Amino acid sequence: MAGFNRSAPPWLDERWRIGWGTGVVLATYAGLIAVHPTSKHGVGGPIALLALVGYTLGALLIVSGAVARLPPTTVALLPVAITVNIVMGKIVYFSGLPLQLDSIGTVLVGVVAGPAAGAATGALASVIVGMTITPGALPYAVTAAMIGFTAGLLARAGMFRRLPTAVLAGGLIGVVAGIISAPITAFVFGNAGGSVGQSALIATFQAFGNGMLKAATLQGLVADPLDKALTVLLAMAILRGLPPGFLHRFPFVRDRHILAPRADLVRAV
Amino acid sequence: MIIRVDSLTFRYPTGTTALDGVSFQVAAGERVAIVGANGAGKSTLARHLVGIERPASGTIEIDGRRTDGLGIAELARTVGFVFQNPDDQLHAASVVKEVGFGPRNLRFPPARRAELVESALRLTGLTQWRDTHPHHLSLGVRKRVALASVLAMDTPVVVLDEPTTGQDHASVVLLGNLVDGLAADGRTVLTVTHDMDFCVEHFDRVIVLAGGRIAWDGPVAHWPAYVADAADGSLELPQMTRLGHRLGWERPVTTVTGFLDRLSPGPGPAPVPSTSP
Amino acid sequence: MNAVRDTAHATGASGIHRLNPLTKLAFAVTVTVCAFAVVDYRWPLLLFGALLLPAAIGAGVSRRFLLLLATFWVPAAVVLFLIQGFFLPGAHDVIARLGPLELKREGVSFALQTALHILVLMSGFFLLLLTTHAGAFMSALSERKVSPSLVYIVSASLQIVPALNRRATRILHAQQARGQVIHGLRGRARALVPLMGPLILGAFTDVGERAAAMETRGFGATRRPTSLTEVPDSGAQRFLRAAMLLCAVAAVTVNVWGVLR
Amino acid sequence: MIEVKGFSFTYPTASRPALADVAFEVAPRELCAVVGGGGAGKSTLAGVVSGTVPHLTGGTAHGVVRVNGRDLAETPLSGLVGEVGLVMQNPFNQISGARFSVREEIAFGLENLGVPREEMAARIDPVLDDLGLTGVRDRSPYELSGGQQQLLAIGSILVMRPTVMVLDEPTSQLDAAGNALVFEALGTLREQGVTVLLIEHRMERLAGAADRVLVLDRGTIVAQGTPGEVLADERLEEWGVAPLRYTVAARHAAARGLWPDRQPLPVTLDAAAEGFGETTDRLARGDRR
Repeated sequence: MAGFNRSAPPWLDERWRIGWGTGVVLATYAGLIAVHPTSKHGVGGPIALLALVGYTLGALLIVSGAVARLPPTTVALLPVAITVNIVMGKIVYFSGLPLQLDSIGTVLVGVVAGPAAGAATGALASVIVGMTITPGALPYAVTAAMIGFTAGLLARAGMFRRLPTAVLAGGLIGVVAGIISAPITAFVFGNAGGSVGQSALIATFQAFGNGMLKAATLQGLVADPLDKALTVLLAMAILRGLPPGFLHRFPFVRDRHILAPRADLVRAV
Repeated sequence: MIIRVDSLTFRYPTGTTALDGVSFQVAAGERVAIVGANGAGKSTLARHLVGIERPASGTIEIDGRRTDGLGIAELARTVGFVFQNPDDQLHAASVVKEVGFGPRNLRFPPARRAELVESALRLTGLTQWRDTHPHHLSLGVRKRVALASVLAMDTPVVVLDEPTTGQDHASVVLLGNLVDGLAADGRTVLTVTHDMDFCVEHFDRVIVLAGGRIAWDGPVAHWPAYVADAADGSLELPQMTRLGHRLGWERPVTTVTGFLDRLSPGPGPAPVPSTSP
Repeated sequence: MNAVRDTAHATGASGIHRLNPLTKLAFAVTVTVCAFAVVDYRWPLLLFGALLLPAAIGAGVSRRFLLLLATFWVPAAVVLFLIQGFFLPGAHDVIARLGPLELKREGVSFALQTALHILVLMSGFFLLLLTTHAGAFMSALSERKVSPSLVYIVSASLQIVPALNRRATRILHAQQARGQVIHGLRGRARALVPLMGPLILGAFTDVGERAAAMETRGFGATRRPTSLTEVPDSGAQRFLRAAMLLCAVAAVTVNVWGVLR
Repeated sequence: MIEVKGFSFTYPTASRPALADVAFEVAPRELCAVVGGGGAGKSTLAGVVSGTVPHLTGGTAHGVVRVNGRDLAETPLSGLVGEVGLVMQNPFNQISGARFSVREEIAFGLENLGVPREEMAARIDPVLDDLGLTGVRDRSPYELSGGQQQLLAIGSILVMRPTVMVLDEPTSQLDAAGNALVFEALGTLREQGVTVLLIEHRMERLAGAADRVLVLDRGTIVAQGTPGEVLADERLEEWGVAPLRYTVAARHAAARGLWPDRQPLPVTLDAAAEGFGETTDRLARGDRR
């Protein structure tokens, strides 16, 4: 399968692109913390641009690196996972429940096919939502990528073998999501643009004298771990319902014993 | 009359007319097959009976009540609808829970519920799978789970959408016996089907749809004459009917038993074949 | 709500419709970068009034364009004014009071600035989506040697979303036909599992078969794929794209340097 | 050309083999049908011959499968592209999703093979025409009805001109007219020298079209031969396969002396009409035994 360029120099091959992308994202985050954007540098202008460009570039690098390494079965899995994110997000949104649950597919892919595939699922899901529902999702691509990446890493560490540790993993994923998304919420969207509940929470934190980034981070740390823990629970329920043999198509989950062996896996006729 | 459909007209959102002035009535205990080419409006008509589609004009009355004001869930007490694709409804972690979903929604008392579930499992030959996750079963068995989950709702009317598609011989035989058994209990069965042999062997009456209108409606024994006249290739006559035509018989036959009787109306009744045909 | 319908069917005869999708993508990126690059609320307003809105009118999609903005931008802008107008940290120049709440000048000006940035970002991408057929966009990416896997994932997602939406409706009907009532918050919450189970399990179960079908049709085979559809392009557009991207890169560089200084 | 020798296969985590000691051959220009009950292993066999099982599913396989002389155990799936075509049971999953119109979807396989643009166009349009899809060529594949999707799935394989074609219940959602189109296309293929393996539930179509029939029951081949030999076998129902009404009628008639002696039980309308024609002639002459 082709990458962006066949004759790319070694420092641009797939593994390195994921590394560079992650580096750019972290550097952007560090830069945003360091400059203390409440200063005169023009909140919303240049700072927002820095966040936008850094995160987008990082996400692009991660996606291009991750996708190039995926086997065909995983490639076929990604659109379904992305679609599940979107459709579930929409259903939950219209059900009026105060939840997002728009990362079930991302977490599932992370667990089943590894961190790179998870990252690609998250980032591309944001791109698709950005292209079809609201461009407001585009800047969050990197958060979604990190959700999938973290899910894959925690799966590799064995946290999805038992339900309690899996729920804990969900909480950790939520912490990562909350921290990474805060600069986007704060600087690009001026702490607006989320759901009514999110906005109200942020307004409360700001009213208590927190800076914009801090308010957005706090909001993320309150809401995301809970949401992601529930997401993981649902993902585990789905994994249990998948037909036996399905998981055997994915070397990551098969060879690394990501999930507890199932006693009920006798092929039913 | 348990079902009265009067001048039913329906258009798709695209503006295409799917049903055009369809009227018919079905008596309790009748077995009615709705047949026609792909795109003739069969499934659309069936979906009106459970309230999934709403008529543009015309009325539908089920068990004496107009369906206009009734939701799908309310109609579900009277009409059980078995969808073509079982995967559109299987969600529970075991077959027995799946089959119990409908009776629970209809708030049957627990004892009655258990009784209905067990009897549905028995009728569909699913007892051995009762604790299996439905998605771990083969398509044919999943179709039976979907069927059982509707039977367990104990509705006076049962509508089957393409029940024999993707089913093996054993399942089709089981399905045929089930249709006969339901009718014997006084329940009304409607089916949408491509399978003409199944249709003549287990149903009393045929409604032929063509281009959204009723092209023919009458007893199953007389229907082949219509198809032979209208021959546009979209409907395939039952095997025995075609054989009868080839032998130059004037009155159509439909089933193996009917064929054998006609072949030799000699002494004694013809032995009833051991299997469904 | 459903812009996917538009992008899958965006057919039109205007000059903007006929542009290479990458030219429109470069335009959307460049106006967004430029809007964020200058701290003056008149600047994004100028970009919107002089470039984006006329382009939408010229392409004959102004109605859909404004409708999408009304659906997505207006609510975000309102929330922005409410939060930052009253609660911007460090603002103290009060211009109005509403009970215990104080509306502050810095907050309003910040909200105005940010809302206009988002306006340009959304407009640029709406313009791209409303005037570009998704198939042409994907073919254009393939021609630029973007990984076939990446193009596949995006294309398939765009098409499976509506298919899965239809399936969700079918499942809801099927469960209601089994007597499930979905009124009220509790009813809807309880309806989620019987809806999600079949929807998600079904979608994932399909993956194995779809992957096999794709592989037997040569997907992922090493030879260089060809393309049935030809995407129009021209020297002028190539030049325009280079110029726009140069402009965007310059704006970013100046800004990053300014921030870090 | 398909050769299978002593082949067994067990899915991962399964307790018993899906196929056990299967052996058969299908020559070029031959249409071989596979019948059997649910869970007999028919779809698995289709996967084996097209190379997706066990390459994609995992599991343990023993024995030899050769397609056009090549051992599939040593041939990667990509090595069979264009040579072996697989039409799956569910057309929704066969649609790649990578393309936005019916015409482009049919082109998908050709694009992956690197066929030049002009040649693609020349190959696609006749296929659309043969399958009656010309009217929907610019529609999205996902907007088609189930039957049309089934035709599209077949077309997307036909266009690649494979020399071995495997079809898994390709007409389940088609009405009589659609069925006729598909079987016509299969007939043309056979004339062109293509080897066809067809899984089918509709016995009548099959009895008229197949050169040979294999019966699978719980993973083993329990019978193979001409349609006339296999489909008239008394044990057919035990194997989970529906007997044709013609055969059932003739069997009952034979028990009452109403089927000509020495005439094999019929599996086609023609054979049944011939045999019962003799009977009715005889009865008309008043010759009653």
